[in-house]
Amino acid sequence: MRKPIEIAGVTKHIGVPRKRSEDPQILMGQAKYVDDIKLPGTLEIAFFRSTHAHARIKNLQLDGAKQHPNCLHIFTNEEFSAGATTFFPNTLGTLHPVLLPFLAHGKVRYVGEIIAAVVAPSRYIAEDIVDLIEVEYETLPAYNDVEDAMQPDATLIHEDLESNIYYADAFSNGDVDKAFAEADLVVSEKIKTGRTSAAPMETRGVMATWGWDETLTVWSSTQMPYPLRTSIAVNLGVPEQTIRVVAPTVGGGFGQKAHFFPEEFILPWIAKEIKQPVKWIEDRREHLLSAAHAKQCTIYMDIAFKKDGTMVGMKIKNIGDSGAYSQYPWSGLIESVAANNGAPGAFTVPNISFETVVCLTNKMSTGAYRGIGWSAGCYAREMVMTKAARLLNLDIVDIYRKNFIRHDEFPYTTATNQTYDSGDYHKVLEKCLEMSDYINTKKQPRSTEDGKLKGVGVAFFVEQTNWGSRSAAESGFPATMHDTTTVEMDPTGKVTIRSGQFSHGQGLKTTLAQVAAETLGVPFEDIVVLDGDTATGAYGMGTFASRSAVIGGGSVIRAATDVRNKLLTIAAHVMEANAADLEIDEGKIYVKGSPDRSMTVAEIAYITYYDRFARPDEDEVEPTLIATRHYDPPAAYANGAHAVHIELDPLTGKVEIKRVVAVEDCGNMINPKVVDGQMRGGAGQGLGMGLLESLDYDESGQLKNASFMDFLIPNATTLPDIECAHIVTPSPYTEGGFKGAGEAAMLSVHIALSNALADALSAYDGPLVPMVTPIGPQQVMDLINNTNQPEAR
Amino acid sequence: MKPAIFDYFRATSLEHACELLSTHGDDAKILAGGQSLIAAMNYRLARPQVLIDISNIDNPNQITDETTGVRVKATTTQAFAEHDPVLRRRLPVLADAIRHIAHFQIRNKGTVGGSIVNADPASELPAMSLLLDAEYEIQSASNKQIMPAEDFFITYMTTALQSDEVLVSILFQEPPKNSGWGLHEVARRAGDFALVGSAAVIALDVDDKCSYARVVLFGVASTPVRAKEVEDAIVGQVCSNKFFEQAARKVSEVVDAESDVHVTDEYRGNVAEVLTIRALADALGRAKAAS
Amino acid sequence: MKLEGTADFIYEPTDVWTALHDIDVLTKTIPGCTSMVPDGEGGYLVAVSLGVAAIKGDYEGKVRVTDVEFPHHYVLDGEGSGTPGYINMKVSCHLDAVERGTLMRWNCDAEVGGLIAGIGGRVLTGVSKYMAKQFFKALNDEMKDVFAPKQIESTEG
Amino acid sequence: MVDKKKISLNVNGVTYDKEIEPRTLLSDFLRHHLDLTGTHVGCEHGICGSCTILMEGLPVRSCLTFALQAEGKAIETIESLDTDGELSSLQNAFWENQGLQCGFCTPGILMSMKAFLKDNPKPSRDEIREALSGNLCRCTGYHDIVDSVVAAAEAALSSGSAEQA
Repeated sequence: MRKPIEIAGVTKHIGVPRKRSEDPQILMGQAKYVDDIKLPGTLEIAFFRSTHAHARIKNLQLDGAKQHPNCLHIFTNEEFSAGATTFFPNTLGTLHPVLLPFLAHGKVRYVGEIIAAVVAPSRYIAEDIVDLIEVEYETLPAYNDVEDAMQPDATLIHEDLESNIYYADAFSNGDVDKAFAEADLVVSEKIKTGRTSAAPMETRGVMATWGWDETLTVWSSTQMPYPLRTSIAVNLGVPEQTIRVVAPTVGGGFGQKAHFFPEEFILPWIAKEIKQPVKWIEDRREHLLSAAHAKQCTIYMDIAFKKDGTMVGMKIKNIGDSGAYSQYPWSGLIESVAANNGAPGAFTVPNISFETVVCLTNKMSTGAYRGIGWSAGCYAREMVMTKAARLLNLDIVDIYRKNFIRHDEFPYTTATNQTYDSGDYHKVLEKCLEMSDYINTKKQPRSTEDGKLKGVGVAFFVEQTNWGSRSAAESGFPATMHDTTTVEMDPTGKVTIRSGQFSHGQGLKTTLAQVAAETLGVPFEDIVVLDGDTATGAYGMGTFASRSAVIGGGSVIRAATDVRNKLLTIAAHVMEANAADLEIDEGKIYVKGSPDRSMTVAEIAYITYYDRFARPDEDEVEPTLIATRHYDPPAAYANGAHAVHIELDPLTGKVEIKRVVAVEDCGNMINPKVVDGQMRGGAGQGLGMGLLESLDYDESGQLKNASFMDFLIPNATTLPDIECAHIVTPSPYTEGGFKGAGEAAMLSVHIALSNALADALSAYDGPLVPMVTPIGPQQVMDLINNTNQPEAR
Repeated sequence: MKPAIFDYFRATSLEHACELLSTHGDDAKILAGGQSLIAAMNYRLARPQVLIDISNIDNPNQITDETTGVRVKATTTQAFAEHDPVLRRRLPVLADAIRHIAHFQIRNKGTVGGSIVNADPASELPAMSLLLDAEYEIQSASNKQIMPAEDFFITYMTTALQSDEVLVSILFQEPPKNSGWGLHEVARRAGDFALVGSAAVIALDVDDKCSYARVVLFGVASTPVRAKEVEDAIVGQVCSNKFFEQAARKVSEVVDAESDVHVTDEYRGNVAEVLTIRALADALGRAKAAS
Repeated sequence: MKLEGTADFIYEPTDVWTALHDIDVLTKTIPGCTSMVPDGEGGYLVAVSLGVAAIKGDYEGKVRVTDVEFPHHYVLDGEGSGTPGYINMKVSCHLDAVERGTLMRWNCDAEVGGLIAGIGGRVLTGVSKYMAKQFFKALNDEMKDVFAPKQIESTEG
Repeated sequence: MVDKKKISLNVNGVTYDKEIEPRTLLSDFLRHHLDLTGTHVGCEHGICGSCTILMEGLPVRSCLTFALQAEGKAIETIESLDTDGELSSLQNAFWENQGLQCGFCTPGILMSMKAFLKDNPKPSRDEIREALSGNLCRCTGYHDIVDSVVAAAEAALSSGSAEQA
């Protein structure tokens, strides 16, 4: 059995910026998203959602609605009382499964929670009927802020718990008190990060139909079709093999569509109940109200420094805002647990203690969004470091260089027991400083002639990628996270990849084919990747957490290597040569050294299927060209840096982003153009999170900006060009030396932005360093005028 | 979300629209560009029972050169007005203001009249109407009247237009020949509603004293507001940027702002002063260049 | 949503109090009020039809007067709902006798929910303030032909 | 129920005669009555731009237009850009420069840029960004889209006619 093909750096198919094979269909408007799929006789659903943040349902009046001539059905918890049960192993200490009933049961806990489902011939009519439903609420106190909800006398959001905190944990490593006692400087800050939404351009959508043959087909804009299929089977009691989940073309997910939402169970249940296809397409207001929110943390961050900038100790309390329920399958832990386990970042700080708290509030539940809790956790650490740098009269870059893990110390296990595989942090930082002209810019005066203030900021990140079982465990989520891929060659030598991944913008139909072409030695055009349809793929966890290139790619390499080895074994027999002397290139198998002695892959494949006389004896060599392999590698830690140049109008607080530089080291790259796309898209979302985005609830738990008019994501003039550069330090642990690259910017670019703001404000005495996100005009003026800052205790 | 049920009538002219309005009365709403109305209907907040569509009347886009200024037919799209050579020559501040409205896709369908009748205190065209002493030609089935813009705006999204009346055209009056203009607004992204905005027009007499001044603020009250106290402080004085800093403090007389998810009322008051100084400085620069 | 304001009257506090609790006066002066009837439990059932631009809504609600300290203080506790959304509010009103008559100080703590909450924003507070001004203006006009203004001794010089 | 109204309009060169409820949005009419699902709907309040189509050559939001308002008008949607599967030079420029990732915003961008390039054959990167500010994209961070529009402008100039786009 030959060792898997070593892939180093750039080869025929790897490291090649190929055009994506999925693009022409999209560009011609032929790609089918959930709402583009037509089934005859499809009925449409609109939901009656709670307008109260915390209330008992005293009296639900459906008669008026049922009298509407086109009202076909209205379902409530009376008819469908199931609720989500997690099948993820619940081994997280004191995690209480405060899981969401699919239809509200007697009580509502956030604005937007589903109370009833109306089925009608069209969405227009369904909404007319929803308007006829009346309900009487008995309002209860609603909590918008975790520090109010945590009070001992607070009203319980879930009566079966003792408090609104449903998870608490503590950790300590090294002698933290001694470190703080001997420190030259301790900086203590309270950081509050804003709540946002991934807000992909395609909102969520589900369609379901119950076949005459008792089979259930569910289309959903999901990132994880297989786990959704298992979850539907578990929660609706339908045999899993009779369920087919199809994620058609999906318009962006960013982690938000890697959850199991109530609508993904209600629609299949209704389809089965009424034996007719039903469809629900989420509108933007519903999306901002009831698709997973993210990034809102209240963090108390204390860091102890020596005069020379060395970090000797860290104390953290991170209170994650879970929202009203535990968003299945990740729960509200996805913020503070991940943040605290990633506390050390790129630094060797030895003594760390942290407290993790996850608290319920009467707002939409929190879920995974690109960079999960690391976005808030890294921001808190880096803003304290930025303030320390100013107090110690150093540049943040000096503190980075002083505390970086050196490239000869890998593999390096951090104080929170994460093992970083490889990297050269100093080299990546210098590349970013040089490309962004950081050092010279810092020397120039801040103010411009037209009264603006210039600023430049930098940030460094270590991104835990390829979420397999071990990386998930290292970031605090002991869930089994491997993936499988089937590689199959048919009689004409064409190859089908059945993947457990699902590309919703990442170009996996191209990148996985590149990996297969490199491993099998067949032309790229002879390979098709099937993903997203549980009838044609292979069981896998799906695409999120920067895992697809590594785990998807790795399992393709393993399965394709098995098929390659079988092919060579059969070819050796047919060509009467020694398998070890054979090579495959662009579909031709030839003897090394005498290229004229060759046969085509198609000829060998045909013989394998149709010529039992020419092929080896079936008892010795199975006449099959198919392999299924799983892959669950240890964590691979990518790294990189961002620099951001801004211009600030100090009289209006308006920040204009002038230049963005992004340097990434994600090991070997399958397709550098796709990696650039991830770096630029991530920078766009990170800068949006840092500058514009905030879902604002009032004290009574009403969302004040439930539309794109007041919930602002970056447009083409918010962002400048994003200048990308790559440094390649292959991972010693993963097939092909790949590392993930999806979430990088969300751990760093918003930090570089706030760093740049602090730099622009260095003219003022202070030092003025923002301790909130986003830094909109109001927050900037509050910082300059030192009004309503989050005051440390 | 999807709009609620309504009945639909297509008007062939503004007169025809007035007839339809008089028969359907309070239940009917005029549909011009629909860029604000349809968004509100899709949100199921606005639920008119009857829509009278004037977007397809004969030659909706009409801009005529008149002695005291430029007359714009109410159904003229914002994009058509933005690119009209007469308007750009005689009313450069209006052309510049229109470019700040949303995005070109919206301006291709949104109308000048529609934006004025919608009367959002943070939008540009109501403010330009005050700045340029606009006169509104208003018609109903039974009568016609001319109303100065100053009397038209009552409060948020509320105007003096009666339910059976239609805005037919707007006469934007040209400021003095050698005047200069300035327009500054703060919006969080290009195309967003202004958080705060200030526009100014000034003219200078032979010895550089201010002979004419108009200052209008938007986004700082329930309607666009003319800062008369600032104007009075400037007229007759020799102008300089330093001088404007002092005069601009008087914007506080007319600012009555609200807070929202983006900024507080206090922010709007402070920044209104900053933008007024900048608008006046630009106007002074252009006035000097013109004289 | 927090709102506050004042209103001046040239009438005695007791007269202002009477007007503020007179159903006929209120029906005529509350903007868009179409009907107001006692609900038999000391409160009133109110129907209001309000419209801002194209956003017209018919609201039905209940109002109760509590914490009565005649004639200087009372709290209006109300809730109403309609297609655009619902509102629960507490308006505490203070009537102080002043030289020219009565100064009324009111502050309102309102919870607004439903469709209007997600998009209303600054329009909501602005329009509510405008409605309050309209109400007090109408109230003053209504009181003119019913109550005698406070007698003020004319001081010479 | 309000009675349906007749509508007749031309979409991508084909005339359609239908009967619809007056409240039917043009976006829903194209997608669900004419099965032209290339036009996408992302917000229904005119901000994201995914629903942008050309009406009489001008890019407009089909989610802020009632189908009845398009009576007798010529509409162009993304399905009109290619010729029997052969990408136009605008579409090809997006493919070459990876001006898309999930593709949901792409139809609205292509229709807006087709009109923009006809009026601005030699745009600067800032002018392109200003023109793109009415089309939101969450995946790309816009850089590769701007590259694609620059490439499309150059291709159109070199092939001599902006109509090629």
